[in-house]
Amino acid sequence: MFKDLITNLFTNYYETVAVIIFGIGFTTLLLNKNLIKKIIGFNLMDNAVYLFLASKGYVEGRKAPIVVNNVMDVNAYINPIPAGLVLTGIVVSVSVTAIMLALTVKLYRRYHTLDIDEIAIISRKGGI
Amino acid sequence: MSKLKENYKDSFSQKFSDFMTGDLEVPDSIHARKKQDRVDKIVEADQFFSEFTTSDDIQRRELYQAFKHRRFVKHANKIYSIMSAVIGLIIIIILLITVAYLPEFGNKSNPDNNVVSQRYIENGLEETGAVNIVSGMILDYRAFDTFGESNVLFIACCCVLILLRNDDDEINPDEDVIDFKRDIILEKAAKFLVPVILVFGIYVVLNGHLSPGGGFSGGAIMGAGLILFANAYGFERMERLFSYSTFKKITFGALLFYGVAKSYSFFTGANHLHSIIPLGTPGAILSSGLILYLNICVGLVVACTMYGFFALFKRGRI
Amino acid sequence: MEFLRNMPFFCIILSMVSAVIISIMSDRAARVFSLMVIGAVGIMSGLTLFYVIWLGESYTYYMGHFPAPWGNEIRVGILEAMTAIVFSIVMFASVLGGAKRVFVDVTPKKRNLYYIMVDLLLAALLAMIYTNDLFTGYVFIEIMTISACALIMIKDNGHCLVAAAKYMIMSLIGSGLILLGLSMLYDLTGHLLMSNIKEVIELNVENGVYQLPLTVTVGVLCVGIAIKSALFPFHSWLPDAYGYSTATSSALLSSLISKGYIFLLIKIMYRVIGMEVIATTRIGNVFFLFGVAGMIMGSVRAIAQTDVRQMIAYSSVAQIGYIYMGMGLGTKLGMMAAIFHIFAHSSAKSMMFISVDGLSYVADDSKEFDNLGGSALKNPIAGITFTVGACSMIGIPMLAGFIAKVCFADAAINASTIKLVIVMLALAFSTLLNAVYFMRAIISIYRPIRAEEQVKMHPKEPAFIIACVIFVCLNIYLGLHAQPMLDLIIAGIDMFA
Amino acid sequence: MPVFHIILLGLLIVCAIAACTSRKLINSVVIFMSFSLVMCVIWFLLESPDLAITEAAVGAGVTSILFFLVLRKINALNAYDADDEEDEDYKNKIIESESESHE
Repeated sequence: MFKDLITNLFTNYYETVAVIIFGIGFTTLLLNKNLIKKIIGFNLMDNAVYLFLASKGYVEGRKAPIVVNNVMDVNAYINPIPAGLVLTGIVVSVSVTAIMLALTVKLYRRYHTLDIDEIAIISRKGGI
Repeated sequence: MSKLKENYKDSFSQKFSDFMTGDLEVPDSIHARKKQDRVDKIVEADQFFSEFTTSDDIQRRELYQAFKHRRFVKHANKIYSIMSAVIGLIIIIILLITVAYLPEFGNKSNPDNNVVSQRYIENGLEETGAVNIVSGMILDYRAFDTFGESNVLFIACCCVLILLRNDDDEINPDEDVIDFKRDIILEKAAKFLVPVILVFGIYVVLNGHLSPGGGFSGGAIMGAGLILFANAYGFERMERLFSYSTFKKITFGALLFYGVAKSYSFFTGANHLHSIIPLGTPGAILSSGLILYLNICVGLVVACTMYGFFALFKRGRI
Repeated sequence: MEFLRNMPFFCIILSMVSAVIISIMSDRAARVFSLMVIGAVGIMSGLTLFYVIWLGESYTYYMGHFPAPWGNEIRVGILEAMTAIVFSIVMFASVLGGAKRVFVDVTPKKRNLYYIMVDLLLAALLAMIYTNDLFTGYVFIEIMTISACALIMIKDNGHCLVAAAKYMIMSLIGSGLILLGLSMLYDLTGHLLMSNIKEVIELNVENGVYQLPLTVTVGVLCVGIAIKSALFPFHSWLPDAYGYSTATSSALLSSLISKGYIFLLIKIMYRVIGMEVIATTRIGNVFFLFGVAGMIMGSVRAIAQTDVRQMIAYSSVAQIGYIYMGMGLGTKLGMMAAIFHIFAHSSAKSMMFISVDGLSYVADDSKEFDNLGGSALKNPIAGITFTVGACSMIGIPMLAGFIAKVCFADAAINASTIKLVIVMLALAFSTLLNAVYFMRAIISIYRPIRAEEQVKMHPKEPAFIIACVIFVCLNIYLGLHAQPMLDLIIAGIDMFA
Repeated sequence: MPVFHIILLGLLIVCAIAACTSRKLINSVVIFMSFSLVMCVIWFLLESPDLAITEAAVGAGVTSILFFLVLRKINALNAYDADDEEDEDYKNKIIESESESHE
């Protein structure tokens, strides 16, 4: 049982790595109080999911989905769907990153700190 | 080790970080005065931006510190960090067990290599006219997602505009001028690089349906070129080429064209009407129906947005 | 008649394109234009409902030239059209009623950006309601999150910025989990379209393959959406976000945004995973437990508040608990009650946020109970509206909240005995708590005005009055005319399966 | 199992952990930039050149520029992020005063 598990994990090594990075990013997003670190954690998390998704489209021995020499055979190219989804996803994560960074700058200007707990307490106690 | 620490001031990383913070020593007296001016003005601006005076600030920080070192809060923090670390570990373990039971990596009989991808690959060229199947897929088969995606960019730009735009133009009328230092190396490099980057970006956008790339990557490259130009020559010069009204017009025009074109395509598709847009010969530059024009629109929007992010972060307006 | 089938598509495209057009308008024009768009969307949704009832079955609509598993698709049924109508009415009244406050709270150059956000929020809501494709759902979840964040932080003060940051962080965790669940689902089935995924899942369950990954995937998706819709243990961002932002934003956030996510979750439960599989994963019991816990804890926290808007915000936590409890019952009646509560709550809660704004205006912008005394006498319309909303939330007969509570009780009778006991106790206790804190609020706003107080009357604003009248009518309609609505909801749920 | 893939994936994990645990913010950002670059190579290995171009232009380019701009705005290019020494002093003071009051 356990041996099977390990063997399977090694077979799916891309997914394994993706899941580990997802966990790291998730923990950082939850644990770290620094806003910049939180943003990095979120980016790691998203990138991990993209890695997971893209590895799903990969097929051993096939080429990138760009038609060459009018060969239109399924066995020639990898699955194009994950690539398209990841492309959309990257745009979303860039946008969200930019917004979070702008929010960080704004909060820093007001509270002179990056610690989200400190900011929350100052804003509650100080009434600002 | 101690030797290393002594030489730290001359090390590359220190210089790099000095360069980034702008603390390079300037021997020239004029430059020094300019720098002083700049520091003064930035301090002024900072004072404007900070909502409360310094003494208030210290008081608040002390309040926080006192709060933070109460025994209860300390314990709560500790418990919270242990809890979240444990949650992270649990999530990793659960997902690892899941991954072990997922379909094999790189196997061609996986569930996702099914009729959907088969049709994309076998008929993609005929039905969309795009040689790059990914481009054809995101801009024709699944165009609604991509329309949503370009709206995400638009809304993100609006959000950053809400957060970082200076409403009062008089407060620091020339922050970009004072914040800008001429750097001869950067200028010379930019002189060569900017045209190359821009042309490469345009190439990637225009060839989005023929080769890897497309609106988004090409637009990001073009945006990077614009950012480099603004960094090397300053915003004042940039504004001659690219002002806020240009930004607004380009974004508005591109998104509106995108919306109208895609609505037409959706409408004809759903009502089984014949679309008048020709697909052209596959492989030619003017082919694949709307994809080329949509790529151009997305490219323009992305380039403007990326440059807009940069300008807003740097000086508070586009 | 055939032309009417295009209406959902027109709704979505109109609201998206109008957001782009607003970006070059002045603020007043933007307000009028976005109100017109919301109104048009409401009318078109009405036509859609009419068409679907006439047709007698749901239909799918290609977004592009390609059929089902290849292109994007939207799906229209009775429930979708009804939700779109209720949401657009609530949105119209919220934007109309809070317009004055937006004018005060937002700096002049940013006002038209506010209406861009409102329009894109509408587009995202509609797309999430109608979509038949999971990835489209994800993209519009992100649009909704970003626009919600913008609606919170557009009022430029510290509380709102902190609330926006907290909201954004929680939402990012949620969307990360949703994306992961979605890609695992794609991996297991090879499809992104809801109906195709369901077919493959049924096949997999029959053959007994991929059992464990499927369970984990369902769990991940549900937790992600629960975080986004502020189910009880994940509600920490909610009170600040609802309590400090401008009135329209609070109304939209509490009544539409969390409900949009819940609607998507219901859709995923029925149309992607299938209720049989959901029943075997026992995720329903988890929802039930957390829902009940949220009902009690939210109400208890609400009693402790001295700020009226914070109190309403904590009450929202309790009401979201009700909805999840109904979903957790696992029966069709429970789901019906949950969906009706979505409507009842969104019409009542947005009404309360808008009317509290009118009340606090006459109390010199204070939201503390001590200062609100007598405000209902200075601003009678807001007072009446607030009272109606509070009565509806407590569950006074003839109002929407009462019907919802009766439905929950009715659904519980058909569930197992343990759930019946828990539901009855929780309903009774929660209603008691609701009555305590809402009655306190009502009594304090109707306290007679003391002689030495100077009376600051509310100016007659037609927009505010119209919004209040719309809200009161909607609530009374939902309360008095509930049976046809419930029948329609049942028909809509049948169309889902 | 190709060795090159494994090396890159290992590098990815190392980068992820280092970016999250580094004490200096600028280090985190630079490491995150290198994470993006490694990702870019991995996209090529997974036969997705579209993603590689996008990741190179966005992840390693524009996002990093934005991060650096923000670090500059918040004067964090030289400062340590976590509890600094001042903090420790303050904590000691609090502990002292507490013990005094108990006596």
